[in-house]
Amino acid sequence: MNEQILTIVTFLPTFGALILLFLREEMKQAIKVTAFVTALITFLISTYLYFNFQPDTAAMQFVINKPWIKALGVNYHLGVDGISLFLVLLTTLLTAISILSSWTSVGDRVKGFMVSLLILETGMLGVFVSLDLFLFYIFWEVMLIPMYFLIGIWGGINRIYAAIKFVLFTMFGSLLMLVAIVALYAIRYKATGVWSFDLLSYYDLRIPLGAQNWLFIAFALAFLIKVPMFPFHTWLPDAHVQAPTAGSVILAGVLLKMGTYGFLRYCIPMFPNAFDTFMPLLAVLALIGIIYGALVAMVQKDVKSLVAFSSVAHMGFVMIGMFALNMIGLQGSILQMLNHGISTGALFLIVGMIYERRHTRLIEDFGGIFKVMPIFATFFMIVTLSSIGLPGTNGFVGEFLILLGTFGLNKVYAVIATAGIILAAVYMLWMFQRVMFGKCEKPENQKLIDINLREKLVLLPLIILIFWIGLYPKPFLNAMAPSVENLIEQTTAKKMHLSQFAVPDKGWQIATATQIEE
Amino acid sequence: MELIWLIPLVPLAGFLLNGLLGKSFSKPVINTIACGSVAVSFLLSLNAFFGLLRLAPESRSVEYILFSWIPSGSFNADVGFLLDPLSAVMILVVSGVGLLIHIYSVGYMAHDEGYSRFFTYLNLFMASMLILVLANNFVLMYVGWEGVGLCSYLLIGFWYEKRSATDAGKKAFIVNRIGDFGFALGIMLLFWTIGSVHFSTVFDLAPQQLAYGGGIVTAATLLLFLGAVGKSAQVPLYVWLPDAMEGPTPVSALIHAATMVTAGVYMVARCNVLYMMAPTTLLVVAIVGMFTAFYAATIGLFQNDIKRVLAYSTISQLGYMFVACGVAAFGAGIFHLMTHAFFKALLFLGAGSVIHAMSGEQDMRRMGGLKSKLPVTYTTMLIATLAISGIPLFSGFFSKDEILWQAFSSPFGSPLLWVVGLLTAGLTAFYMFRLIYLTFFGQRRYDDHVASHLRESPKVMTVPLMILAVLSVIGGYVGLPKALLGGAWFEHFLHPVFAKGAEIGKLAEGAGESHATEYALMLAAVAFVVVMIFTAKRYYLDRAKNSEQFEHGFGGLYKLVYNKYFIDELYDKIIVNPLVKGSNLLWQKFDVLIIDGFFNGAAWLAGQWAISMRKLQTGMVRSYAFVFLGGAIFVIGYLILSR
Amino acid sequence: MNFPNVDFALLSPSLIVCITALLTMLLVPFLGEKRQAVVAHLSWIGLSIALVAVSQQIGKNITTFGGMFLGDDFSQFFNGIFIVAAMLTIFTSIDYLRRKDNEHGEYYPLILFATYGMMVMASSSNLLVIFLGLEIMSVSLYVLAGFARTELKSTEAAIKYFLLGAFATGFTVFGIAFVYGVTGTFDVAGIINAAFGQSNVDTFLIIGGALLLIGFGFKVAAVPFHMWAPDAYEGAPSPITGFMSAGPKAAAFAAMLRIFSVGFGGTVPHLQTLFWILAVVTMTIGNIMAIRQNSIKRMLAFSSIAHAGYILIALVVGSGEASSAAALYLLAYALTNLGAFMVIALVDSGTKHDEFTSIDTYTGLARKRPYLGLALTLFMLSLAGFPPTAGFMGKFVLFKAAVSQGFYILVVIAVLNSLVSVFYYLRVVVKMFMTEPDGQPIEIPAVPVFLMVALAFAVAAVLLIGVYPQGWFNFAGLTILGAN
Amino acid sequence: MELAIFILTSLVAIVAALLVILQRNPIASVMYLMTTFVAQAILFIQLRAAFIAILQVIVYAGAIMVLFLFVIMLLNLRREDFGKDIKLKYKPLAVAFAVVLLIETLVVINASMIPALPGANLPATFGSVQGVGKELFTTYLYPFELTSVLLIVAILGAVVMAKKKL
Amino acid sequence: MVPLEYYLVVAGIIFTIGMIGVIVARNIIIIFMAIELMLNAANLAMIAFSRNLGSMGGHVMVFMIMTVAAAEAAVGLSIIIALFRNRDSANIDEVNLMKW
Repeated sequence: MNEQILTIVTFLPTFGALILLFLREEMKQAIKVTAFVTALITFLISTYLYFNFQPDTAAMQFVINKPWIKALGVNYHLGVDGISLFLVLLTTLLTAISILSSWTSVGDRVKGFMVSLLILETGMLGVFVSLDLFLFYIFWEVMLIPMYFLIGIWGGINRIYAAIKFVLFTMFGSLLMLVAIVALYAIRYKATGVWSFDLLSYYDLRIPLGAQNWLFIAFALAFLIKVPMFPFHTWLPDAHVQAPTAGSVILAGVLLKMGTYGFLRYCIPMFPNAFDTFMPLLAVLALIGIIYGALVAMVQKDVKSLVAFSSVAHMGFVMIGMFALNMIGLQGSILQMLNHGISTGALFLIVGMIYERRHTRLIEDFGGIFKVMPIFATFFMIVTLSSIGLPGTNGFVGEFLILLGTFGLNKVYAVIATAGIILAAVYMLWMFQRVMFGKCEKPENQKLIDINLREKLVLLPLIILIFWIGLYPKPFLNAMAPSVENLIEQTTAKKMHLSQFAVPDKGWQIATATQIEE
Repeated sequence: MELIWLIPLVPLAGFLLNGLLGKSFSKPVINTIACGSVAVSFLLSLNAFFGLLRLAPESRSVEYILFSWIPSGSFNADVGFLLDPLSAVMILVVSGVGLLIHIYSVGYMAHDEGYSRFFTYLNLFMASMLILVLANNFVLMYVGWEGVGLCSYLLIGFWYEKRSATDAGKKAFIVNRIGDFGFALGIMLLFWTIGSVHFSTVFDLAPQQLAYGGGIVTAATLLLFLGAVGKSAQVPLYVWLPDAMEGPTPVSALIHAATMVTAGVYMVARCNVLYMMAPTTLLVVAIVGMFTAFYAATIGLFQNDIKRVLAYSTISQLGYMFVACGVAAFGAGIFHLMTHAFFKALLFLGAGSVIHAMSGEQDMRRMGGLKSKLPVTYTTMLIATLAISGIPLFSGFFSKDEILWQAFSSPFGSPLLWVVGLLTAGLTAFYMFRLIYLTFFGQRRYDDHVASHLRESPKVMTVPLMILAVLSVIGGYVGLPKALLGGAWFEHFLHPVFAKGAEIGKLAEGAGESHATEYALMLAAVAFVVVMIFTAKRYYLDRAKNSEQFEHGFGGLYKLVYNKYFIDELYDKIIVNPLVKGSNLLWQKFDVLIIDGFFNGAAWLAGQWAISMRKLQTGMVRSYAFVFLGGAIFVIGYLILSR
Repeated sequence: MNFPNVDFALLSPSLIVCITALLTMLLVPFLGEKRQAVVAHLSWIGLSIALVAVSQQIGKNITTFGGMFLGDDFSQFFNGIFIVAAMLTIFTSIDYLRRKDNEHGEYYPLILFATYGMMVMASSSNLLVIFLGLEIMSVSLYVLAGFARTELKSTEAAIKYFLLGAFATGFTVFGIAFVYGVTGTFDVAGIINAAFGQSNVDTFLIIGGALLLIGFGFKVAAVPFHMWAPDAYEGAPSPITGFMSAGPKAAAFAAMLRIFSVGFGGTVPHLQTLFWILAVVTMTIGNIMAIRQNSIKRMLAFSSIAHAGYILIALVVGSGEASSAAALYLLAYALTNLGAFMVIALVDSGTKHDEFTSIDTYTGLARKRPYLGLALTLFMLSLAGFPPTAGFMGKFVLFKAAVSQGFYILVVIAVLNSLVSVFYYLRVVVKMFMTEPDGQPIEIPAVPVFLMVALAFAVAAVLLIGVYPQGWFNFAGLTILGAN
Repeated sequence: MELAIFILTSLVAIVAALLVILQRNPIASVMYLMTTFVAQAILFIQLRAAFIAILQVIVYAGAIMVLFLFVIMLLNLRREDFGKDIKLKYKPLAVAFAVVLLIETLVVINASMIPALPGANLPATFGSVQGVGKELFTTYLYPFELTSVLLIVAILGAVVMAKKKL
Repeated sequence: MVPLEYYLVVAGIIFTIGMIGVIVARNIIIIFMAIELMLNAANLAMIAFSRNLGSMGGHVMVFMIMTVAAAEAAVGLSIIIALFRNRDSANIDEVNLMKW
């Protein structure tokens, strides 16, 4: 079971998608139910990971490692550790939720929609559980297409532009990453004489400094775009605004995490010296992102693009916390990935609910919704507060740890980042005020019906998580602690080793260095 | 005392109960849950207080850790509570005054649509405030700190259909966040220098690990003080408090007078060890406090909104408390905090009673002569006014006098502080009596419609008023100074908390000037206050018709003060507007034009290139052959030339 | 007399194809107008036998005809590509021709002859033989391109293809003359002997190489010798366009790899630089030009130019690994492109004359025919190099070969180019899935059985190569005889 | 003497070639082309390629050119069809290209270091029908067979394209 | 004996003329003839090389080229006929239906 579980979790959605292909387009209800049940079962099975996770070890767990393309050294190598565990769970949960959330909002081509979502889920899960560079890249790209369809087919008016922009931006980074992966692969071959993509072995690979920088740039670019970090963020508002609710939820909830996760899993441990070199630049970008995202979010007229820009700011937090490379910052950063997935996912769900009723997302079209939809308002309020990091909610724990970690790295960074939380309150509350408060003067708003049971069920798990992580984050933090610690140790050790490059412990290192640097 | 964790949790339970199910409860159930939970808290607080009294003074510090909350690497924040004299006083004040206000609200909010919502928020506030004062570490305190901020936001904007109310709520939250920004950074700085966020550890280790008056401790205390400035509405972050009066009056009484706004003072007192290590910060605290006290008092002079007067008065009084802290007289600060809680809550509730009776009218120019119509309200409010003005025998006299005396005599004090304090006290007396005269005396200035509804508030509202009135009188006697033959019992009780700080600041207890000086100063103060009261009487009662003339007689000064020094407008102009405009610029110009423009431009360029390249594809074989030939020439030529 | 030994077993694949072609050709006049499809069935049966024969020859790596015929794995791999391409083309054509009212049996033997020509090209390192194979292939293709004789576009395509092809032949022949003049032989081995280890390779040899490069550059449609491709692709009947983009390109590359990677083998650095330039220019111009095309066939023509640019990377690198990578790439490209053209042919066959080749024709296609839309999407993604498709695998091995020889910049340029390509490939997807037709959507015929089979095969193959290439392909490098 | 013949025939070949492409009348072009071919045949003989020279005259100048003539007649092309220059004015550029190409040719030929091999000791059969035939049926058997396929394809193709009705 | 280079120069010139002919001629048949010129030039070079090497391979090659030329002529002319049937013109510049 332990060996198969990840395969099951990863490919169960695809299996469900295949089943869907056999259903006729007219059987909408059956399609929805099948899709939801698949996603739900996937989620339930994935909780097995949580309950059987050994929190006291940094080793990869539930590992499966089978040769796949032997001649290229590609292995089917999956596994999770404390860093990826929760992202996997987040993915399975959010997919199930987003399917449920699209129950009535998607009427056209339901089958395609559900198939896209499920395949997307496989892609995302694959990214988080792959321990093989090749496999990782494949999943990384695989998830692009269903997302492209989700935006392009079921999106808003400007969906095609947004979809293409999304794909082109992401591809730009990932193609460069592909080159870097291949280069890394060649370096590894020169060093050891074996063609292999095994990720874990790359952690031990001592990559010459010159090569590290280039490879780092290529990898980092792919991830930065995905995160997205200033100034590569402009695809995000478009994609978010145009995407259907489920698409936005997945996009914000999971896809963006792939960038930060990639940083954590690939960029930092593989290229620690390059990371050192570029860290200040990246940190500045992250800080700009925090402030910039918040400022621009403030003046948005569309709720979705406001949330999109807030994502830029929030992901800036995640990045800066990661750069601290200390226990607190990293744990905060990982936790904040979850938090952002939960909170922003919930925000998009909420925006989607009201969009379904009003078919507008412009802030000025609302006002006074509090009165007509009190339950909705309460959910909205909680999520808003979570998004601005109010203590007691998940956002606080993550942000506080991040800021604390960042403070340990550089006080100025911390001060700027902390200023970001002021701005977060400004734009979120202002938005909330304009949407929910005031007199309900527009006749179309007065007739709004409060959320129904299904919608409550959609939001409830996220609300529970908001408070769970906010009030008792210990299980999360403890589970990720050994892996994070290991990551830090490994990275530091490798960095130290390479800084003393003059005394290598193996001859080939010098050889590779000169080869690469010519 | 093992039950102290229940003190915040009971109101929290009340919050959950009302919050989740309040819709389906009837009003009595709701208020029973709400008031009941606070009553339980109050009883538990009393129990804790007396439990504490039974202990020896040195061991009056009990910690109870519920669970480890955020463990991450070397960082750990518990959900843990600390009961010591300081927090004991605070929980008593908070739960006590809170209980009274809860009860009062039952009457005040009886006809409001959002009845259950109101009590839900109120209970949440109680929980947060109690967490704030009971926390045993900075982070948990921060939880309460932001929690009360949230409740303040929710309650100010309680009438959410009113634009000004929601604006005010948002303003309160954001301005508080600015303070929290400092507070959070202060916590971080402490963590990274001392390695812990637990009060006991930090205060134990700080004197050993940090240099006295060093940069770190100064920075940390200043950052923490920024938090206090925000929360306790000191200059320059006071702007939210007057606006906060948009909320229901019980809220103003509870949150914006008695409890939440004093959190800053509490926090500074709690961190007295750190503050004593940073004399520079103390000086800053004292100056900010004194400036705020005087500044707010001047604004209060000519306000016409009854609640706004009280709001500025609150700011001013909070300034006093900070002065106390700034001169290292934390005990005096807390003492004033407590008495202020009583009489200011009373004033607000009284004002609420007036407003209630006046069908929501808040402008004092449309009141007058209410004395006979609202006897209980009048009496109790008068008592509170006397207390706040510092009339001897009332509680305010003792606490305010203690602060003035400390400001004069403490090693950190100065006569200048005393002088300004004295002026402020006089101004306070002036505007408070102006309020009394305008409201309760003189001729009626309201219309018949109001008159027809005018009657004294129900018992559920007046009883809390009376209780508070009693407290406003006797509250001062627990801290009767030695000069007045008291035992300064209050300060003794608190002493263990401040002992360490005192040690660091080398404060000898009871040192300083002789009683003679103290008497002289006291007398001067009282005299000045009385003069100011009579001035008020002269212009607002005796010559009530000319009062406007009197006010306008100050010319530009009046305008300045009446418009609150145009600070809101200034903030709008230099901060808010540029921010919005700049952000719009960033979005429209930078995001859309530059970044997107760059990428779209690249795409456009490729497209243009394609268009112009297409021209080459003429469809004519000869031109194809021509290009082919060109290529051939290039290939051969290249090889020849590079041979 | 040194009459050469002939190993008929080794020749069997190409012989079978050739004999099938001859037989079917002879059969055509005896069949009635309505029964021309018989030829098609005979043809694909013959091809499948040939495919079996190919599989029997794998791993033998021997030569016959005095070394003029090479039976190495490299050639067998390419033979496989050609035969599969021909089969898929035949499957696509059966219904297409009928719908276009152009059902003439000569079509199939021509395809077979073209296939035979390609096989000859790929199975020899003798310039003379390669040249003849090239001509057999080309002559057949000229006719096939103009097979819809009554269509203006088709004859135009034929004449353009023919004139420029003959023009290019002139260069090829002149090039062979120069190479022969220096080495005294037509075998590529002669080039190795003359060039390898020489510090100063004779100018004639270099110029001979350059002329050959021009000639073959024409066949693979490398910029600036590409001008014919869009017109010929657009005008030719759709199945033939698919065939042209798959088979001849592969054959020309097979020959080029033999001549340049094995023959010159990097001994002339300038030639390598030249290839570098050509690769970059070809992929860039191909991609840029494709952006603004409105005809899907024309768009794919430019895309085919761009792909030629990518494959030219293998020639820049020049290693055996790169040659094998190019082979895999060509297989992937052939399958993908043929698959795409199956859909295009189907859409195109909706009318008799005015062809539905504008991309706008595909507007809303996926709504009516979702699986067709998905199939075309898959092919577009494979062309763009998305995993897990064959196109990705091809790109990957190619890039691997280049990167391990240190050609980073080239690979980065290639990668940025594929980014551009994503844009126009996805345009088709956008049309199919994301837009709704303005007026009356066009009628798309039902998918005939053979096309269905072919389509399913192409889809499966594209996915299978993408997901599990192990076993299909020897990544360690195909055996290439003559390469040391 | 040899050189004189060479110069004369090559001049004829070159001038005739030029005239081929400068004519507007295709029939005249065909005639000039034949002239070139014959001139080249003489050069072939000089190079001891007797068989090829014969082929050149019989097959090329004879058969192929007749085919050309035949088609021209068939289509009844008139020179008026080509009277006006359409848009493209390639001539100056064409001249420039020609110059560049010639320079390149000369440079290449000049730069080559191909040794003049001892061509005097050629076997008697060199270039004869017998010699070439032997080569064709031994060493070059495979390509020879291929040419047959090529011709079949050509026939098939010609039939397909030119038949009035298939 | 005439040196190899001389023959090559002649071949080169004729080849060039052929190439230029393709560009300048507008009659499809003349273009085709220009291409024949190029092939002939190549033949000449081939024979010259053959003579220089003393190898018969060049002769065989020329034989093949002639076959190819014949084959191309047959197919090419038939294509021209087909084209002519469609448009009644042999002007290459008018064959530009497909472009851009």
